[in-house]
Order: sequence, then C-alpha cells, then structure tokens
Amino acid sequence: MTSLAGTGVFDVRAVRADFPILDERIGDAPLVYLDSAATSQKPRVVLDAERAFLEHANAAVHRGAHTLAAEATESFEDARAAVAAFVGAEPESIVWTAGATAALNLAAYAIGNASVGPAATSRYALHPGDEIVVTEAEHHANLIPWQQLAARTGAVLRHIPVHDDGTLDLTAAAALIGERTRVVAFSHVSNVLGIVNPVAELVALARDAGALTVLDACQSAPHVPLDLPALGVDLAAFSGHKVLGPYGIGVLYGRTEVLDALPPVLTGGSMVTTVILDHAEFLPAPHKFEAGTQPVSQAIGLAAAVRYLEGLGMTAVHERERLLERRLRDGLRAIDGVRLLGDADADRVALCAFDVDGVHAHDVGQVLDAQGIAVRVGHHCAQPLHRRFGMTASVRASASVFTTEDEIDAFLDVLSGVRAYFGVGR
Amino acid sequence: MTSLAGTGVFDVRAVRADFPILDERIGDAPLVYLDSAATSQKPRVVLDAERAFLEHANAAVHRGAHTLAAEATESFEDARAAVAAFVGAEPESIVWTAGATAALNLAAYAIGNASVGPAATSRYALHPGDEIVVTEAEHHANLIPWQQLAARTGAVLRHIPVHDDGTLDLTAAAALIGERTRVVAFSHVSNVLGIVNPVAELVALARDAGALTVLDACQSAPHVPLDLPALGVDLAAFSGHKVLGPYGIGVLYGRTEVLDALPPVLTGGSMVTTVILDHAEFLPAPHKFEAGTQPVSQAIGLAAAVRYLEGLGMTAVHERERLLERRLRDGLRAIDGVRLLGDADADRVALCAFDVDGVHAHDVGQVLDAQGIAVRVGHHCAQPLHRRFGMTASVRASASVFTTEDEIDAFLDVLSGVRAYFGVGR
Amino acid sequence: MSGLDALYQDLILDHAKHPHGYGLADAEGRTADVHQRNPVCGDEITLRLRLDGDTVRDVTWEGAGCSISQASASMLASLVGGDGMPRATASALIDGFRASLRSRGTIPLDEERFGDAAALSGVSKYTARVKCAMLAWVALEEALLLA
Amino acid sequence: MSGLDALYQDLILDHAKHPHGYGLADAEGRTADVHQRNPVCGDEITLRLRLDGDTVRDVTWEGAGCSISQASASMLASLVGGDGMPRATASALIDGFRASLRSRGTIPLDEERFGDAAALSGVSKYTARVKCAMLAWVALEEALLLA
Ligand SMILES: Cc1ncc(COP(=O)(O)O)c(C=O)c1O
Ligand SMILES: Cc1ncc(COP(=O)(O)O)c(C=O)c1O
Repeated sequence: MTSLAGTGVFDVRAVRADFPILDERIGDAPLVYLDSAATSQKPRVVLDAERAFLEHANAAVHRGAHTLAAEATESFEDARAAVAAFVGAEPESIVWTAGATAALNLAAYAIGNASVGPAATSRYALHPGDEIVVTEAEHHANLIPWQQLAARTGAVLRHIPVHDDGTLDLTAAAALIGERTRVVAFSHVSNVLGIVNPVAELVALARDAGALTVLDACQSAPHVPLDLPALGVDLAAFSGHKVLGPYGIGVLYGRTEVLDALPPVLTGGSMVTTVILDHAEFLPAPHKFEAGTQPVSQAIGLAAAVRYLEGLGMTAVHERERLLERRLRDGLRAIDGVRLLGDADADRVALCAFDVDGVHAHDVGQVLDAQGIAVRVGHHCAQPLHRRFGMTASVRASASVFTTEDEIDAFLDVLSGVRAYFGVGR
Repeated sequence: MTSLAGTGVFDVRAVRADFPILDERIGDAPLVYLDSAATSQKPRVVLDAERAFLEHANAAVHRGAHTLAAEATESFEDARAAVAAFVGAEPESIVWTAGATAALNLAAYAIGNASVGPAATSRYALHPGDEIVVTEAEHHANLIPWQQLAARTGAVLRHIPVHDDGTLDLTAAAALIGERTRVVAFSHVSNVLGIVNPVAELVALARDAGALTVLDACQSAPHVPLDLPALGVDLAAFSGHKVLGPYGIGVLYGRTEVLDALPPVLTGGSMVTTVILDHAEFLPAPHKFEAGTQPVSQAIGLAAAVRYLEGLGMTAVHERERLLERRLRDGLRAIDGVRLLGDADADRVALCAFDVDGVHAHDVGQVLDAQGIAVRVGHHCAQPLHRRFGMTASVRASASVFTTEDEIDAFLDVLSGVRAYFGVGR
Repeated sequence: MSGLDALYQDLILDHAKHPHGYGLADAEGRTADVHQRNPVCGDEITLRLRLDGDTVRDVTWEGAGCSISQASASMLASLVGGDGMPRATASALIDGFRASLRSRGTIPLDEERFGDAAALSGVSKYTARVKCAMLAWVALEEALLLA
Repeated sequence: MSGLDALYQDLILDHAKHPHGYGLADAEGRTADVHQRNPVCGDEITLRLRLDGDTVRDVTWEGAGCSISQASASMLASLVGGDGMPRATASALIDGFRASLRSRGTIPLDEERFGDAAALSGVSKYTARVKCAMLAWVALEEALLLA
C-alpha cells in the first residue's frame, strides 16, 4: 500500500498498483476510468480489510458478549473513530447510514419527525410558511428529500440560482436567506460543476437567520481536505463508495447539540434503552440514529479507505487533482464545439461536465467507451441544473487519485474526433 | 463449493470447509459459533463473488452507459432475480434496502407518507382510531416502527399475546383483528422462541379485516423454504447478513399492487423520471423505493449466498436443522435449572433461548465463551417478550448449516457445569 | 468494421440527420398522442398515431435524443410508411424488435420485415443503448393500446 | 488459574452472593437517588447516596444483574464503607476505576486504594463486561453530580 504523506511527490504509478480494477481491458483497450464521481474504484487495502474481518472476526456488534463479538465491536467503533478523524470530528458526531442519500433523507425525516406531535415544539420543527433553501445545482439527493419535507410540513422550498459560470449567486442567496429560513441545504462541490462552493459565506448567512445548515459533501470528501467542525455546518453527508470505500455505507455528520436535539428516524434494535409494548426510549446520539444491524464490515472497509487517503495526504491529493483539473479543463476548452457547464476559474475538483455541439451525450460516451474510456452521460441526477444550462444531458469526466495525465490526454484526443465521426461541425 | 441438492445427504463436513471463519480459535479452543441468529457467517463463495465484482466489474449501475456500467447493471439486476427466486417472487417484487430494520421502517414510513397531505386518500392511509396489530414476541425492529407510526398518525397499537409455551394466542388474535385493523405485522419465526408462526391463519384474519400484512422473515429466510407469494403476505422483510450474505443489504418484498400503491420514502437519484426544482415524479416500483446508489456489491454477494443455500436445498437445510433443534432442545430440557422460553413442540428452527436458575445470562455466556462457544446473552432486542416471561435477559444458542451434533453436545456439556461453577443449585 | 462502426452504420447516421416522419401531422385525424421519456438521459419523444379502422395509417413524431433513438424513430416511421400496415402487424413488429434488441446479438433483425430498422441489430450488444432504440417503438406500443 | 477463574475470583463471587450495602437506606437523609441501566442486557441498579457536607457518608443500592455488576456494586459500597470518604476522593476513585477497566489489563487496580474492588482488575480484559463492572460506579458519579 502506498503512503506518500509528507514525501512531497505524488507517485501515481504506485497508487495505480493499489487498484486491482485498473488491470481490466475494455475490448482491446485498457480501462481508462473517468467516472469516479459516480462511484470510485477501491484499493486492495479496502477489499482486504473487509475480507479479513469477515474471515476472522465477524460477529454481531454491540449485542454480543462473546470474544468474537467484543472484538468486532471494537473494530467497528475504531472504524468510527477513523472516519471521524478524516473529517476532523469526534466519533460521537458520526452516524453510520446506508449512503449519502440515506443520510440526507435521515436529516430531512428527523426534522419532519421534530415537526409532528409532541416534538413539534422542538427548535428544529418546521411549520407552514417556514422556508427551506437549496441551490439550483443540487443533486436530486439533496433536493427531493427537501421537496418532500416541504410538502409534508407546509414549508416552502426556495432555491439559490447559479450564475452562467457555475458559481452560486450569493447576492440572491443573501436576499433569500432570512427570518423564515429554517434550513439551508447545499453541496460542497456540485457533481456537475466541480466548483468548491463558498461554505463559509453560506453558513454565515444561515447562522444569522438561525437556520440549520446541511452540507452535501459527496464530491468534496474524496478530493479536498475536510474539517467539518471548522466549516461550521450543522449536518453533513457523504458516501463510502465515492471515497474509495465500500457500497452500502455513508455518514451523517452532526454537531453534538443538533444530533442530541433531533428525534430518531429509523427505529428498531440497538438504539433503545427501555422498550415496552407501546413505548420506547432511545439511546443518546449517534446510536439513536443507528437502528438495527449496522454495515459492520463496510465500516471497517471505509476506515481502511480513509486511512489510505490519509496515507496519500488529502492536501497532496487536492494539489495533484488540481493539476489534472487544469489539464482537463484547458483541453476541453480547446476543442471546437465543446461547451463546459460552469467554467469559473474557482477552486475546483477534477470533474468537468460538458456538451458537444451537434452530438448527443450518449453518442459521445459510446465513442469514448469504444476506446476503453469510461465517462458518465446523462443528467447526473441534476435535472434542474441541466435545465438551467438549456440541456437535458451532458458528458462528465471525473478523475481520482489514480488518474494520469496520459489518461486525460487520451480522453481529450478521442473526444476531439467525435464531431467529425458524426459528421458535424465541418 | 458444496452442492447437496437432491443428494439426500447433508454433508456437514463439506459445508464447514466452505466457511473460512470456522478455522478460528478462541484462546485454546476451536470456535463453536452458536450465534447465527444474530449474524450468520459467510461462505467463501459470497466473499469471492463480491470481491470479483469489485476487482473486475465495478461501476455505477442504472446510471452509466459505458461497458463496465452496463455489465454492472446486469449483474445487479441478475442478483435481484436470484433473490426473488429464493423467495418464490418476481424480481419487481424485490426492493433492496439496507437491512431488515430499514425494510420494516420503509414499510411503516410508506404507510405514514400515505397518511398525510394529498396521499391521505390512499387505501393504505392511517387515520386516528385505526389499529395496527403486532405480537408480544416481536423484535424491536418490528415493534418500534409501528409504535412511531401510531404516534405520528393517531392510530392505536395493539398486540397479540403469547402463550406460556411460546405459541401465539390465536383466539385473542381473532378477537383483536377486526374492522379497525389496518396493518398486522408479525414475525415468521421469533428470534427468541424459534417457533414457526401460523402465517396462513394470521393472513386469513387480516384479509377478512381488509388489513395489510407485514411479515418479518429474518429468522425464517435462512432456515425454512420460503414462498412469499404463497404465504399471501402483502409485505415481508429480511436481512442479507442473516442468510449467509453481506452486511448492509436487506429486502423488502411486496405484492405488486401494494408496492404500486404505496408512496416512496427515501428520495433522491435513480428513482425519478422528471425533476423540477419544486416537484419530482417517480419511477414505478421497485425503483421508486430505491433512492441513491444501491448496495451493489452486496446485492451480488447476497445472490451468491441464496444460490449457496439453494445448492444445499432449503428443504434439506430445514430437515437438517430440525435434527439439531431436537438435540439442542432435548439437551437443554435435561439440564437442571434450565428454563426454555417457549417450549412448544411446534415446527421450529434450531434456536433456543433459556434462563439458568441462579446464574445471570452474562455469566453463563462468559463460561461458554471461555470454551470457545459463542452464544448470545441479553434481551435479543425483544424486551417485551422477556418481560412476558418474567426476565430481563436470557441466553440464546442458534445453529446454522455448518453446526454439528458435536458442537451442540459440547455446548450442552459446558452448560451443565455452569451452576456448579457459580455454586448454585447444590 | 470496428464495433463502433457496426453500431453507427451510415444508414443510422443518415436517418438521424434526415429523419422520416419528423414533425407531428395535423392534429385533426390523429388517433393517439403519446409521450415517452428515458429517465436516465432525459431523451424524449412525442409520437402521433393515425389509425384508419384496423390499419395504422401513419406515425409522426418529434423529440430529442441520441442518434440511435432518433434514427430508430425515423426508421419506424418509414417502416409504417405512407401505405400503412395492419394494426396486428405493427404489434408483432414491436414484439419482434424488442426480442431482437434484448437478445444480445443472438437474434438479428430481418431486413425483409424491418426494412432500414434492421440496421439497428448491432444495438442489442450494447445493453445500455437498448432503451434508446426502443423509445419510439414503446411509444407506438402505448399509442396502439390507447387507440 | 484459568482466564475464567481470574475473572471470577472467589472474592467476586462472595460479594455477588452476599452483597454489601444492598437495600436502600432510609429515604430520610438521602442526598440523591440514581437509576442506571445497561441497555444491552437490561441490568439495572438504583443507588442512593448520602452526603454529609463534603463527605460521602454511605452508598446503598438495589438492583439485578450479573455477578460482576453485583459484586462491583457491593465492593463500591464497602469501599465507601461506614466511615465515608471525601467527595473529591470518591470522584478520583471513580476516574481511576474507569481508567483501569478501559486499559485492557495494562493498569491494574491498586488494592490499597480500591480494597476488594481491586479484584475486578481482570474484567478489563473482557471489553464486553466493562460496562457491567462500571454500572454502580457510573451511578455514583451521576449521584455526585446531582448532589
Ligand atoms: C426477528 C428479527 N427481526 C428483525 C431483525 C432486525 O434485523 P437487522 O438488525 O438485520 O436489521 C432481527 C435481527 O436482529 C430479527 O431476528
Ligand atoms: C453531490 C452528490 N450528492 C449526493 C449523491 C448521492 O450519493 P449516493 O448515491 O451515494 O447516496 C451523489 C452521488 O450520486 C452526489 O454526487
């Protein structure tokens, strides 16, 4: 396993050797995986950690007293501590979920549950006329749960518009976020634009309004050093499978006061103290949010993933990917007929979505795939943002720690022949 | 990998060779794992299937168009078909969830969502005064979600009592289930009693009342041949990690009309058709219930697990475990001071919970653990049932396909010395 | 011929560029209008069916999408053609088309029966693109159900 | 001595069978009553604290649980004893007890300081049992906070 922290060099060859899937070929061509924003590939250490646990130490956690169960419980809580450290947080701030979507829904349902019955006096309760603010750039996972919450509570959903260059309209945000605002939910990095949003400014606006902040950190966690307490958000979510970790696990981070005050959502075993037939009492956070058997081996795999990233050093990763980002974006700008969604020269991750004039995204993707280059085509679960840019689908290329300059170049090379292939633009 | 289907013999030695963890030792003693009801151990084929997918074919499903993504999507949907076949159902009836607890909560929240706003006209809407019926023997996962749903909707929670021998009081059930009953939720096999409940009788009562049935199949799926459509239940739930499969995955089965009629619960990507900023339209079931990235590799692992069980033959498994059950229960009955929770001579799985007079469950478990024997101690997430039997904790031994007669005997042998060790009962 | 060229045959690209039946016919005399959408990529089609007794008179459409979906709609329109075809024949063609596209290359489309649309045989090896090719045909299927 | 015998020393089994301080003292004069519960196994304790100025006068308790939790409560009661101890000493003992039990066998309990409770050192190797041994001590900690 590769550890580069502090060495000052980023040895991408060594990193590549850690990822078994990079040996695959698509037809005759080696796989060029530029779809890490959809799901990341997993280094061997992650697969090994999970397998070692399952082969040697698997047992129910937090429920058993036998030796294996005690060991499993320790590995599981140790994983929580590792993931907490990765985002600068205390273990008690980390709630395991099934993924980012589950985490964001957990946040929305917790607020929903705080809004009915006796809990409706909670400071987080929503009432008709209260407002929830999102952005026009959100992934459906950070949009629809809030639409649904609004529909259930009578709250109103509002949105911060996006400028032509992909940055958020902060003037509009300042005008939107006000007295009625109870929740401000936004992504750290949009999965279409790749731009790092100004978290501090949005948190400041929300705080002035007394609103809860919810950060979708799906696309920042794998690429940018994260210190969630320093960012000052109340809640944040990310997925294991996008940070080199397993499927089936994600994280809801929460500030202690917020987690303590919110009611549980999923209920069942291992999150209770006393249960009688018609009433139950709940453990403190994070456990009150973790009903039932947790994704135990996945937590251990996720811990291995974040340790792997820490081994590389998140600052080094971000620096490295900045280089790739520049090469990628400069290359795209130089191709005739290619239009980027959100071309602002802001702090960015190595992810670009674009339109090829006269050729549908699906067809672009197919031509790239024929050369072994895997990109994402479609609306990337961000239909409103595509509508904002006047399209229904785009092509997205996204890099990871194992991406090389040669791969970016190969991608650009094939892409520059696409319009000719389809006989457009001459 | 072992396939015994149709051979008429159950070669437990061959089965054991498929489970890597059985080579473990606890101190000086070989591991005797009698805690499969908490979480099952996983055969090598399951670990291999998941790893092979992650090393060679991993990509985002239902979202990508590149070769890898198309292959991954096929493996994923193929897994759904395999799991559907395992319970006698069509693939469209299978909703992936994070586990049984998530599946039962999904059922309860879907009914909850059908009870507010414009959806409240649905035939599944709950109104104040409507009744939800559970049993006194439920796992907290099939109890607290209904308590919470009742609290949110004004419905009333009622429960079917348990006889001293552990069987359900069907006379009481017939009196309880009536016009006001909207939901009847019960376990196929209690995780404390091990008795197979009379599903047909309960379904008949519920059907007469026009109530929805929800079956907790966690403890039957690993041990009994299942045909959910034939059982006639509307919804059913089980967990991957208890059927030799991975953590982080479970299933909500639903009859087509029911899944079609219920509104979604978790919302986000991959479950929608059109999304605008303040409204979303949803795909048909099962996809409308599967928001966000699904536990893809876990689905593939779960498919390998159910195929492994089918290779053994579920009828053969049930027969085999019946022998173990008799040996276990006869042995327990013969030990002075041991009292079983639910000693009915009904159709059962190989699982017994019991009390040792004068010795606390924790202390019993510790003595067993010192000999490498892993059992579960505590309330097993069934506090009301323990209260019903006048105790707060019990010891539970549960077998699996790899359990041997010798292991049962070793367990009984150590157990019979426990009271003497603590100086009671002489 | 590379895999890509087998997929994007000239005939397909031609249809995509110069689609038949594009532009909805006069609403007068229409039997059914149907809207279909591919949720993955947002491609859409509006298809208008004109039935005359049990004869499918014509199919016109509008929509946006990839070259496969556009070509497929165009080929379908030209297959139904000016002469029209019996309703039962249309239904049988849709079933046959679906069976071929889902066959992963094992059931090619017969040129006699499917005309230009037979060029879409290659799509069946690209499971992610099958939906694109099916879009117009599913729309016609729905229109026939409604009619 | 086997691992099991090191855990279940005779002193522990004696305390569990003949617990000190069992049965709550007269409610009169009590300073705080506290209820603690181990959610995993349902073990519970009710502990009554009597403070006299800054002196912990006595600790009495009732409850049900495993031999470790019962013995631990009994040992705590006898440690505080009839003579009582300064409040600060009690707090320091609780901290020291917790540190030892969480140490996985690396910090044994000193017999001078902890009296009979030093026999619980062995529990620290059984992480699943640490909560059992801590139950009464956490209850006293909470009682001191409330007092
Ligand atoms: C009968 C029963 N129902 C529900 C559950 C909950 O399953 P899980 O914890 O896998 O969500 C369990 C297992 O813990 C169980 O035994
Ligand atoms: C920005 C963003 N938010 C949320 C999600 C949802 O994550 P998941 O599908 O892992 O739940 C994704 C990924 O699909 C994403 O990119």
